[in-house]
Amino acid sequence: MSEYIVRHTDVFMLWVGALCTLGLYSMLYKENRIYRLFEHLFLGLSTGYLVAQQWVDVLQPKWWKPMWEEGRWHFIFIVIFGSFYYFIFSRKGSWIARIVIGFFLGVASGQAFQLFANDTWPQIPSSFKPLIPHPAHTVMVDGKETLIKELTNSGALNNGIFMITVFCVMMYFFFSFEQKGLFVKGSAKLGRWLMMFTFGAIFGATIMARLALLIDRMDFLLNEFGPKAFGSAQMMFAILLAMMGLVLYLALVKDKKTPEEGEA
Amino acid sequence: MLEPVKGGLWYAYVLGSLILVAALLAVLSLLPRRAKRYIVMTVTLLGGLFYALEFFLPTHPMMVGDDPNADGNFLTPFIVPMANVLPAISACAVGLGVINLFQLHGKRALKRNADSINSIAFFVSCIGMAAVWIASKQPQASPLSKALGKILFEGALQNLDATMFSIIAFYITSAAYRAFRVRSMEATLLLATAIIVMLGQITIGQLLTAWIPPRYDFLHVEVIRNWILTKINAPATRAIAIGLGIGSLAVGLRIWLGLERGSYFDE
Amino acid sequence: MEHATTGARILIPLWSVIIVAVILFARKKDLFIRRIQGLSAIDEAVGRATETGRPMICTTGLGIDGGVEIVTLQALSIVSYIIRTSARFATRAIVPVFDPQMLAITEEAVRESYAQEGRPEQYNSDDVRFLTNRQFAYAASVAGIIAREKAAATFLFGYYYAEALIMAENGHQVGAIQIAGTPATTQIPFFIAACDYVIIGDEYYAASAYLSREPTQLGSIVGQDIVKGFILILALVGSAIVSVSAFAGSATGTLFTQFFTK
Amino acid sequence: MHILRILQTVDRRVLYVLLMLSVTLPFFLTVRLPMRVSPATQALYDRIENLAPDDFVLLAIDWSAGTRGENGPQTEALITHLMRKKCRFAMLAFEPQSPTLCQAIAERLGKEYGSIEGVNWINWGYRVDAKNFLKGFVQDIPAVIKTTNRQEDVTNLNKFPIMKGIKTASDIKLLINIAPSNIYQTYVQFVAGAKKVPMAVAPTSVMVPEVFNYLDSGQIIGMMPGLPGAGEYESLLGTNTKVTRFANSASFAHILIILFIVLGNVAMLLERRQNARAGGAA
Repeated sequence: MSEYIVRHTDVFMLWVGALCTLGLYSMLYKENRIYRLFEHLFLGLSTGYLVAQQWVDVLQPKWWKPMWEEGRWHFIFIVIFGSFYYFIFSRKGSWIARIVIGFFLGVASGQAFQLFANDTWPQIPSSFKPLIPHPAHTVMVDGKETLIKELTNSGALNNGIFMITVFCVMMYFFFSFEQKGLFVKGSAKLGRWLMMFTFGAIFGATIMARLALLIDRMDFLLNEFGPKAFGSAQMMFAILLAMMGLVLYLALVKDKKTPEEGEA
Repeated sequence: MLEPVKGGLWYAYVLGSLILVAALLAVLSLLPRRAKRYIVMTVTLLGGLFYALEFFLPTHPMMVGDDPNADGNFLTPFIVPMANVLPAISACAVGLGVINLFQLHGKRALKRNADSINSIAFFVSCIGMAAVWIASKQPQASPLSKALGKILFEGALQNLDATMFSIIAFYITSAAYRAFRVRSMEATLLLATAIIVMLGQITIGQLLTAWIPPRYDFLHVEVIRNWILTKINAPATRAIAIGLGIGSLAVGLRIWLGLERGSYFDE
Repeated sequence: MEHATTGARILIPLWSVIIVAVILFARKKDLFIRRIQGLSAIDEAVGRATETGRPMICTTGLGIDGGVEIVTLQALSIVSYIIRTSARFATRAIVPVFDPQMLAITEEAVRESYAQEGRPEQYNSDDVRFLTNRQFAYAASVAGIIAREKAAATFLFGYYYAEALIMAENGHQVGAIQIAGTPATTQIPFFIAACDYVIIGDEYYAASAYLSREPTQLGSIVGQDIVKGFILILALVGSAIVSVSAFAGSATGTLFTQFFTK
Repeated sequence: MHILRILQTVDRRVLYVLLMLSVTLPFFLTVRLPMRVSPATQALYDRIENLAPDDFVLLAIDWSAGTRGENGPQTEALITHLMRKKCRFAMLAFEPQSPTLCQAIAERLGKEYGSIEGVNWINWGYRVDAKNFLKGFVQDIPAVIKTTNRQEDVTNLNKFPIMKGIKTASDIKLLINIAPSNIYQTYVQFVAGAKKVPMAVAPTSVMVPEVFNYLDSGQIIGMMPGLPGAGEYESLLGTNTKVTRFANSASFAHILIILFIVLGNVAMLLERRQNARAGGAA
């Protein structure tokens, strides 16, 4: 048996993969038992894998080996401190969990300064955009010749749009005064509109992101699984078509007769 | 004191540490609630103080990690040991989720209804995966454990993961169809930008405007898309990001200095 | 920068002091912040859930790094407000929990909210549910609850990732009135598409401050406003200096920029 | 009237089936359409093209199988380019699935380009707690990395000659984060920003709009935007894997979605006009 599995690992992999894929896709018709079973398998596998990988790549080499094999006894304090987390389940001892949680919250807060300095801070000087068109210059800075690049009319216009957008969107996010008056209200409103460009762009880009994943799945079924299991991609395509037909029949004919239950 | 030890001494030290910490906690738990809160606040403050001071205090040239050009202050040499210890501690929290999941599905499995088969499936796949994966990663792993590891990871987990994520492709299609209606100025802007971005990122979309001569390059859909992304999207994102950045700085300060109040911090 | 540069060493502590000072000031005097538009929608949604007699679903999101963190705690304070509003009408609120560390804290907050309104008996421990801490399994479970309970209203607050759309789509399918608020920019478009009202970016923190009237949060919002104003003016001034000096061919603009970059 | 209503309320499962067809049918199509390379992708390509052989690159790979459809081709394109340029590279992950996934890709391409594990590339494996870990990582790489994904000591230069001369993050010539989430910001905050390491991102399309902010400020020097970016990159490399084929499927599916959006809107507007003409409240 074990030899059979070892010899046919690839075949098993493909069939397991295809079953898992179709099992989860059954949700597209409506939430059902098969879907729920595969969902729980997924939950179990990913939890199991997370624990195993955490042990294999982190705890075993960084804690267990130095402590147990190399005799560094003081590594026990890592796990003692780490075990404080588990007091969160006890009502009386939950303050012990708060020690370790509080410590890590503190560490994160202490790092917030560097985080801000490297993430948000550089965006401030990069918003000092030149707005007046000018030719290229060379200036002396700290005794070194430094080039100031040329700014064309269209470049200046673009920079202007950039600055207006920054201004208006930031205006929208002030909370300590009412958005009253033509200027404040107008710029905040324009800010909200300008944000819609970003949100629209994210929506459009995300459609590509999700489609890419769907294409990858279909590629697996048609071009990897199909040829190995049924001899050709066309055969697998025919099977898929049949499944789609079934879904359409169930959705449009059968569900119309019995009013649709709320589904996931 | 911190030298590696072997044999009986090792057990003595480890046991001693455990007893010591247990005794300390037992004594501390006798303290009133208020005092416990101050302990937690002090630990929080100290945790943050280290990184804050290390970042802000004046620096001088010093050898850090074989780097002769590095700068640092008196706290800098402790950064590397902290980087080795802290992740190991936070890795210990991995069991929290597992315990909760086991409780939840343990209850469901024992209820013996239609759902318990799912909870049993959860237990079997979770324990099976963990056992197989750890076994397959040991130096003397058997071919069977390696094959099973491959089937479970590449066959099952990888495909389940990819499928689950790809289902959103269907949702996003129906959401776009249903929600993208020109009802208001905002909706119209959202819709128009989304369509331009979509057209600009596919070959057929680019073909639509490919006939426009290079002189009018700015009319090509991918050029318009790039313009929107760099000249309107980027500053709008920046304005949002600056606000959120200051927000996270403020949140950091509130927690660090123990100013935070509310559900978690009041007790 | 690995260690603070001169500019950062002056300005970041200065901004920090401003924020902390305003927070301390807020403890003595009530500060004003404007009402966020989406908040009226919360009351309306609670009202509608009451009329239909169906439950509301309130989620607190996945969080950024996981564990106990402010994003999730502020979502919890908004959920507490919702529960306080609904407790008077005996409308049921289901609160699914994602992070195991947040379970006990969430239970406590929900119980507390009912107690504050004098309805401790309305607290049902089954309604605060830990589901799982795996992203999509969580989304699927929440979607399942929304569908089975035929939620009248859903409140999606906190930090979300790709699962945002799964939950919001399912809420839409059962015709729930939906209000979402998240600082996660990438998920806002999907909430805009599927929800009735969306609280965007920073508004999320302001909303929580407005509802809780907690001096720390109010002071923080006002302090952040001052710092934001500082930065906005700085950007405009910087832009003006750079424009003029580049036009005139002087090095002032470059030197000014270098104060921040070096 | 009736048809206008139907066009606005097509059953979602009809949409699903059409979407599936629009994705699968182009698989049987062999036409290949050209794609224009975007400036951000070109910048990343040029950066790698200008690296010297043996320059050390850190590939921070943080995707799981969930986003393989986008991040997989990106990883392949980048590893191909690095192997061709004979650069040294290391892979590091804060996502448990990632080391296993990228090991397979590197091994496969390594055979093709004669790139040897331990000499030309190395897999450092999975770590947790990104911020605290990276804080020390930038200062002393060997002391914080310690072991590979096979639990072997990285300071053993006989076994891992690739690690020669790699001490701090300043020895990294280019950092590329292949990211399905905002983990790239952590790299900006604690590696690229801290030691002034040039950094590029290969994000999933979702995050592309956000990254433009960092491109403008120069915190990030180049980007491979999602699957389209991988396609553009392949055309620069002259390779031809399934990504180029995927472009057709993506095109058709996009067109389908746009078509439905337009149909829904036209129907809505027409219906509104009819209602207005009939005098009913629209």
